[in-house]
Amino acid sequence: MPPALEVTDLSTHIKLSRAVVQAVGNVDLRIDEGETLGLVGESGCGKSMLGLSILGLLPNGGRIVGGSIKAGGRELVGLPERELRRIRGNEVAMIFQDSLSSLNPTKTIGEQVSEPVRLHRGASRREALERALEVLELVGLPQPRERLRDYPHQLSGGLRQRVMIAIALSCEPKVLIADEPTTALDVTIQAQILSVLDGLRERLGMATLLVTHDMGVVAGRTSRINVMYAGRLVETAPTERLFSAMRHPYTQALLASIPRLESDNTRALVSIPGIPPDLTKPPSGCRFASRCPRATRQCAEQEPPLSGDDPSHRFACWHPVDGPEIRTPTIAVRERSAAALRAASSTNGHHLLEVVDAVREYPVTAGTLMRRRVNSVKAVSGVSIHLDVGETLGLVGESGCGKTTLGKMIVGVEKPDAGRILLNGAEVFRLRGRSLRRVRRDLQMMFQDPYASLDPRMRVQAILREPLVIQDVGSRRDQDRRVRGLLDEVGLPANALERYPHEFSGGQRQRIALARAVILEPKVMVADEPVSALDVSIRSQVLNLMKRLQAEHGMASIVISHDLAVVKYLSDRIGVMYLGKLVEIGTGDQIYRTPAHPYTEALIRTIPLPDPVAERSKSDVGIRGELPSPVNPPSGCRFRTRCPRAQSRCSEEEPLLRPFGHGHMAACHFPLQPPAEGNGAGGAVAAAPDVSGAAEAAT
Amino acid sequence: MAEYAPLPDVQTLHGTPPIGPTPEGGEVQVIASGWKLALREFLDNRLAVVGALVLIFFVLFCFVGPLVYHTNQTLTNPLITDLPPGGGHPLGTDENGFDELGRIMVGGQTALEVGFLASFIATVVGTLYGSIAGLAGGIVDNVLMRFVDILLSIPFLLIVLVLATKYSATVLEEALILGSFSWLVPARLVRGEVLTLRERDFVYAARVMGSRRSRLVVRHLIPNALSVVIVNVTFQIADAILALAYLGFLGFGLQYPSVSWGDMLGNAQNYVSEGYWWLVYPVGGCLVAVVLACNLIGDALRDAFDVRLRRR
Amino acid sequence: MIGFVIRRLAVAVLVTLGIALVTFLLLHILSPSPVYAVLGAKAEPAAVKAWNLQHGYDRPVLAQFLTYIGNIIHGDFGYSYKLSQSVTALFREHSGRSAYLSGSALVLSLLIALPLGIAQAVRRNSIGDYTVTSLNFILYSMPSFFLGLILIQFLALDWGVFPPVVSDQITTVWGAFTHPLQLTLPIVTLAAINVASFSRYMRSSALDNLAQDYIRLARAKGLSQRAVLTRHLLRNACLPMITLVGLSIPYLLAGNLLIEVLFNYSGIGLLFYTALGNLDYNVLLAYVIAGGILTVLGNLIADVAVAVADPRIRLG
Amino acid sequence: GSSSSSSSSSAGSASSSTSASANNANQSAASLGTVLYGQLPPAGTPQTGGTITQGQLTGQTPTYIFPIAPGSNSSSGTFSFLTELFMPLYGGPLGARPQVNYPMSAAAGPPVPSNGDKTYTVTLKSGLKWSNGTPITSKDVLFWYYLLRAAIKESPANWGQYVPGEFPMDVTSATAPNATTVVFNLDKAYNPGFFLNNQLQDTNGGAYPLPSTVWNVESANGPHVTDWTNPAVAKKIYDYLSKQGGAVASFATSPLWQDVSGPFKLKSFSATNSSYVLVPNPSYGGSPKPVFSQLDVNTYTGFTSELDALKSGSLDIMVGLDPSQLAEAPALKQQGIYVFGGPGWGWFGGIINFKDTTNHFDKVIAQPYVRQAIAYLTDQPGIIKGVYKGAAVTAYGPVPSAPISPYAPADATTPPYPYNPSSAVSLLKSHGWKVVPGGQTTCAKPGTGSGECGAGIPAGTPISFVWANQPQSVSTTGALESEALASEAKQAAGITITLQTKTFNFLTSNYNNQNPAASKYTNDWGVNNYGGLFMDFYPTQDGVFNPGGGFNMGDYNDPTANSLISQSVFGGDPNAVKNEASYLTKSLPVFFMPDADYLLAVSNKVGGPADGWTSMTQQQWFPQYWYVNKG
Ligand SMILES: Nc1ncnc2c1ncn2[C@@H]1O[C@H](COP(=O)(O)OP(=O)(O)OP(=O)(O)O)[C@@H](O)[C@H]1O
Ligand SMILES: Nc1ncnc2c1ncn2[C@@H]1O[C@H](COP(=O)(O)OP(=O)(O)OP(=O)(O)O)[C@@H](O)[C@H]1O
Ligand SMILES: [Mg+2]
Ligand SMILES: [Mg+2]
Repeated sequence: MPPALEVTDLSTHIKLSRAVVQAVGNVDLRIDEGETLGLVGESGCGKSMLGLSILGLLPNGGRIVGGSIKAGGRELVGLPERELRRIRGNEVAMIFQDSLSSLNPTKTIGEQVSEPVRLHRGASRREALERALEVLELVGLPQPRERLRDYPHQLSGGLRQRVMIAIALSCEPKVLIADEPTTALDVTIQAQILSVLDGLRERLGMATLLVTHDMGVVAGRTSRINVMYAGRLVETAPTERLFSAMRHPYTQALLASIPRLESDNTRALVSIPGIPPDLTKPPSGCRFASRCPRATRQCAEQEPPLSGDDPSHRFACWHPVDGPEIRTPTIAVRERSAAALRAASSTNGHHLLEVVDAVREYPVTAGTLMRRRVNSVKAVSGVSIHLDVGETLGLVGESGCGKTTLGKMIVGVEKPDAGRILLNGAEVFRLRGRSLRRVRRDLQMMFQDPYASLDPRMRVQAILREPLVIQDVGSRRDQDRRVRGLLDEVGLPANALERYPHEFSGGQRQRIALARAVILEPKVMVADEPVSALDVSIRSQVLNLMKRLQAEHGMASIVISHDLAVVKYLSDRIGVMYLGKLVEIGTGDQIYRTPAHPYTEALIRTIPLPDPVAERSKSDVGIRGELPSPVNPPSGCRFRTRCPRAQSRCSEEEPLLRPFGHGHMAACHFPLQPPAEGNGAGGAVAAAPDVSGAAEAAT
Repeated sequence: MAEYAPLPDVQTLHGTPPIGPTPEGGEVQVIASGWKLALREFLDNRLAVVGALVLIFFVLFCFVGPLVYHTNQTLTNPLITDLPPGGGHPLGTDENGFDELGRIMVGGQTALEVGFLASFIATVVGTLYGSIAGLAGGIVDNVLMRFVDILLSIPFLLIVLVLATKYSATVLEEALILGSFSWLVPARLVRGEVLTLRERDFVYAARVMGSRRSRLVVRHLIPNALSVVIVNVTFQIADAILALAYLGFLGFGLQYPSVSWGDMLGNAQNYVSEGYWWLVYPVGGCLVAVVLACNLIGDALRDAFDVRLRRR
Repeated sequence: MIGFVIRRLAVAVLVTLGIALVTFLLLHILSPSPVYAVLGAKAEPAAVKAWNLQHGYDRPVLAQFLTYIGNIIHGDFGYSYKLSQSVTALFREHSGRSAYLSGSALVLSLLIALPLGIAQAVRRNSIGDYTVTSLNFILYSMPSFFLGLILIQFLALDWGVFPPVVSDQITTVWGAFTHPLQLTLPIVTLAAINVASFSRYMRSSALDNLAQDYIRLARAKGLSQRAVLTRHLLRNACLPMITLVGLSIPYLLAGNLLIEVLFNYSGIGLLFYTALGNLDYNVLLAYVIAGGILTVLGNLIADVAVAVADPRIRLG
Repeated sequence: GSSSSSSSSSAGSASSSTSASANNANQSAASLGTVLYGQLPPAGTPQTGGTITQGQLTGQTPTYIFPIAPGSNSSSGTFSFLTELFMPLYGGPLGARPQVNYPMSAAAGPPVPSNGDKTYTVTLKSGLKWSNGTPITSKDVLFWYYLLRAAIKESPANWGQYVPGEFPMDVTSATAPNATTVVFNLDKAYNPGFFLNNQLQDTNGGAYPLPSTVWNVESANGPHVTDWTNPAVAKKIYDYLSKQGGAVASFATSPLWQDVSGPFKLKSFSATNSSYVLVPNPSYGGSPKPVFSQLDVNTYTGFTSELDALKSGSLDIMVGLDPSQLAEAPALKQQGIYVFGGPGWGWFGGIINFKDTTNHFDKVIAQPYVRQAIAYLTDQPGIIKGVYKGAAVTAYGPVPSAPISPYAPADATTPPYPYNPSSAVSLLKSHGWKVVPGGQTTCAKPGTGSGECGAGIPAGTPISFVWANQPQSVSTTGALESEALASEAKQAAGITITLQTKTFNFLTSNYNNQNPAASKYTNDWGVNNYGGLFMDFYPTQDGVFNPGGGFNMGDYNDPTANSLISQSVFGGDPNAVKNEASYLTKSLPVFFMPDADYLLAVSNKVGGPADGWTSMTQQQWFPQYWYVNKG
């Protein structure tokens, strides 16, 4: 019996107006019935093009230039369009990454799901709708019958992704290509979607190609994994083997560069220097050579073939490594500078930064001339945190829980509707004019999207000097000197000064953004999702850099991320937010090892680990259901609608933060561990948590 | 362990000898600068290149042409009016006895001048107005934009007639007239752009640094809104030249001895049916060609700027 | 939705009042009284004075404006001294014809522009696309009267295919309907210019949508190109067109001035043109106000239509 | 007659070898009383019945049907329409001649003066009938007279031709001694020519007998009243009729207008575009009587669309052509379309603003020699050829060289200041100006002595002023002739004429010193060339060039002219008006420009006698002269 899908020596090029992107080069691939093959690689390495080649849906200018694709033994390359159409959606189906733009905004869910059935099965409208209902149930869409008439925008991201899966499955395809099916989703939803996919594969016995850039995603869900780099397959192996005994230095470095929850955050992450090559003019030899520590002249001249003693584990490298265990990362610089320590002692009893009961609600308005407020988005609802000199506080939570809003309030660009923000005991929003400007110098922010936060029409020189100019620091010469010094510090070449932001890679831009944030030597830096827009290999570079700068400049920071591992790596303490509320706060270890709030615990559980054994042993998906709307948050405990432990009290009474240990607090009526003695009903605690920071504990 | 620093020989092999140690963040890939990129994208657009060439041709034709091709364009001569092409007048003569070819050159000069000037005025006024509305927001914005709505619904013809009461039709005045009603569109555009820019992260970033409002506007909002404005300028030129034709059609164009293409085309309705084709088609063709060129260039510029912004 | 419409109508009333006021003031600048236009250049001062007194043009502008607005509220748009008819009657007679002309041009241009734009987007950068784009640009860059003149010259006078001017006997919409040849040229001229701008928009809108993933998903379902275009692309690509068409609604009644003048078709545009010559105050005012109302109304209709066509938009 | 046409062509050849082609086209037709441009349609052979289509222009369409038409409805379309339906007391012109045409008038002859020109007796033709069969009597004239008085009492604007103090308010009593005689007693003596040709006859609507037994109602179904001599009753009747008279939609349906005395009855009238259809009135008592069966009058937006329609065969008679359309005349001839035209009775040119103080223009232009210099710079023959394509005649004073009128002075056709730039230059030089051809001429010798510039003109004063025209799209010739003059004045004599475009209404209402509201514009204009003036058959400039006159837009004020005008109106001398015209020709109250031909085009489908066609050059058309050609 032929494999469900077999790709041999496939090459795909995309012709642009003045260049040709060699998107996929000589790729082999084979998936058997019922098997899931993982395809991993960084952004731009050709994963999607590979998937699209299989379906013959390449973008304009795209063309398969060689190789063969066989589905169930039938050659697809060169098949007339009419024949191909019969296969698409019927025998081979595909799920795309972005569920919002992948669903037709003006057609109902029912129409869209039933369309392939009508097309391929010749079913009547009614039969097709019945079938749609069936598959929607299958993918776990709640109340599918009611949803048939909904439009895509009425569904949350997770539900839309389920609809996408239902569309793909409606004709029971033999091969399913899932192109980053969870990338745009929160971890909690990602876990749900992945388990749906997994369950369906088992039930329907499809061959699945799971495309992702996240090693954690493929760890638990695949039997074999192909690693792609710059259009080439660099390694293919059974999942466990790949994680435990990879041979390609790229695979090895990729895995090592991922921050992990259980790892020691005092050590630097392994990072891969440089950036992936440009596929319009790929290097002649091994494509990884320029970033590879083991590269030799041979690597640069000759391209290594995909080979290996074991036919199930092949790799393309002249100087293969032996499993992940060879390196020990260097120890991070983690001493407080003398100045910082002096500063710490001079805060005369105040926390460096204090946020007291901050509330921010965005009005939902209607009307054209007279804007009437009809409701409000409760973005942040009474959050109190504090921060001490040199300390790093992490904030995690699902998308939309108010992290960014809180960050913006801290740096003073968003005014709280209630509550106070105090810097060194002085209320920021009471300040005016000169003193306000002076305070701004101490509060800096790094934004989520490194591109959007840099003015596209300014040169890097001007971008970096701008804070100094605004704050009127030093002479022009001083400013230039400082800019140069910092540029060097963030690891950018001097010629960067003359260039515009669009000429940099994502990682480089984030370095610039970082340099700009620290150039004023702020006391507090808020980093909003500093690495979420970056590729895995670049991410560790930036994380290392951030860690180093934090230490060297001795500033306190608040790191915001939806990725608990990133937060844990960078921070001393972690606050967990849910729907505008702080639900738990404590040191990284307290949060990770002894979470008190069920949400924290579930969050930890849903994070996909780049470890096949650990991933496979996970029994459930963590959190069920979707995040409620912040416009009408649930009464009482906001998490109760998704909480397995919820009882009637949770809907009636809002839980307050209670201590669970030294600096560890959580807001839950039914915590996972008993609260600390003596502080039972801690109403006062929530208002002014006079618990000293856990910075010392971490060092 | 430092084993992850790349081997120097690999770098040299790639033909890019590093100058000093490679920085940690990697070298900057030297891509063309923003303007160059836009220029390249622009040159890629064949229609736009044609447009640019046409425009250049007409600028030369109108401004350099008269230096080569000398004709009387000031003293009317009733005895040689409306002559058909031929005999010393390759395009015939017009109703004043002026050589039509020379007239087209003179008329082109003013058409281009008025077009450029009017679009400049409209752009400056529109940009200021739009950015004030966009920045002020709230009720001020609402009032300002409703005013624009109101003005937009009043017919051009009526406004022209009203303006014509105190108007003596010089190039400057004509440009002012056209500018004074065509600023509405750029005002809307710029306001929209400012509204989106206001919410962009880099503006927040500048605010975090403590930037004053004036600096925000001058250093960030205006330069970034500029591409919208620049694109609009070319369309404005096209529109102004077209509007000149309508003004001419209504008889409120420039006055003798000045003339613009619009004025020359103004009597087209009579000329066509009377067989004076040489007074209509050549000048009409020139006008359409220049307007077309401006439109093509504007379209290509918009695409070019778009691409640059898309490239993240 | 109803609330939305009511609120928008309230804004419309305000904007319309603004339009009326601005126009009123403009006309006042033009000439405080239309008396010389009405009585002629040789009018005796005594007659001028009497006429102004009789028609209220001796009062302060604002008082005149308030009276005017008061009359409008009672449905009285005044009287045309030159045409000896009430403005309401004039508009009643002329608007249908204008609506027919612009309406059929609009429908015709949509029928052409929508498929054309999509075809261009699908075959972008092909010879065909370039040709159509260039043609569109030329039409778009042409003064409408110039295009009309060329059509008249060649199609009507030289080749005699169509009549050069609309016959005077066509005084009703029905008459226009039963004599299609008569109105061919004006409709074609108007439509050609509309097509030029519509298909440009349609092309770029279709391009935007073609780049969306849902098109790829539709292909991945195995739909044929035609089915992808008709079932998925068309509706989405047309959404921005709704607004565009909404914006051209004012022309439905206000009529296309130059075209009506050029083809001797007495609609509202021509009425306005004549009124300009005569300084027929009340006709001018009514025209501008009607244009303003239609603009606002067109926007409103477009908004509602978009909301109906686009499930993502809810009006509240 | 022949002398006038030859002098016209000699005027043409005086300066240049112009008018060669124009002369060929010009037809010397003494019997027609005018110089005609082009070729009249041949008389042809009349056929009984058939339909004729005539064009009219938007904006000049009839808007009023009641013969006491207010100023607001004084368009040539309305007056032609009225004379088609109602028989005037004194109709005209006679062919192109500005004289009463008795065959189509209700009066049998001119009013007979008595009592030292203070009493006038009008005698009606006998046997005239309304279409309902009742005879037209002197009562009907009185009925008109009383309604007219009521109208003017109500507002002077209610009758287009009313001049304060003149007819009918100067009538102390009007009586009808018998069925065909009406006697008007006036409060002062009037020149008989003036009383007939300016008061009872009027190009802007004169006297009409009105059906006093039909229209004597105060409301739609009201009773017929007889005491309409009572002003209160007359007012009520007038109010009702004038309201109905403007109700366009009911023109063809209202029973009021079914009773007519003119050659036609109204069959239908479109309220949409004012197109209308006429059919012959069998009881018409004038002559000639129409022989065709229907006249369709269609409306066009402009000359171009009208000509297009003519060419495509959907139109037979086009009224009004733009001179620029003349180039097509030969091609039209091939198609059997005759283009012809003739000058109107009136004068054209730039009205001088004697109050404009900009650049001391008021003082400069007050000097007769300056006006003469500018007249010397005006190349009328050249303009006629180049701008008017030959379709105009020279005009150097208020009375043009054509058409022929018994009131035209002998010197109307001799230019006192013929085109001669060097005369202009030497005239200026001799008055102390430093003439810089192509540059700016300035006053070098201020002072009032001989050889000096004149009173109130300081040294260095330029001759520079604004000359405002209508848009070229509206009046091509007006703009072009101004351009020719401006070009010549600059080039030859260093006089700066700055051209401007303003709308007709703006020019007439705001560049008008008689309008108190326009005082803020007084210094904005030097010359207002909005067009000119058509005159009554008796061409006195009363109200035009005397102080306080309604049309004295530039405040011309010359004591000699004032007394001459007064003579023309009130004196008994039949030659008074000629003296007046001679003086004004020399004193140049305005910058006279050529008198444009009114042009027409007629398809050979229709024919008619010459008088019918020539009368159309006076913007009056009498369709009763036309017929469909046989064959
Ligand atoms: N429509 C397109 N036109 C031209 N080049 C494209 C197009 N789409 C992708 N490419 C190029 O093809 C190469 C492979 O892209 P592809 O989308 O397959 O990468 P990917 O591995 O799926 O990345 P990601 O994780 O970002 O989705 C990249 O260099 C990309 O720039
Ligand atoms: N300017 C705004 N106007 C209205 N609502 C807003 C605005 N900014 C944020 N919100 C809403 O406030 C809530 C919190 O937003 P916030 O950006 O703080 O969340 P977040 O935790 O940073 O999410 P993410 O991970 O997606 O960045 C969200 O529901 C968001 O839609
Ligand atoms: Mg991809
Ligand atoms: Mg955020």
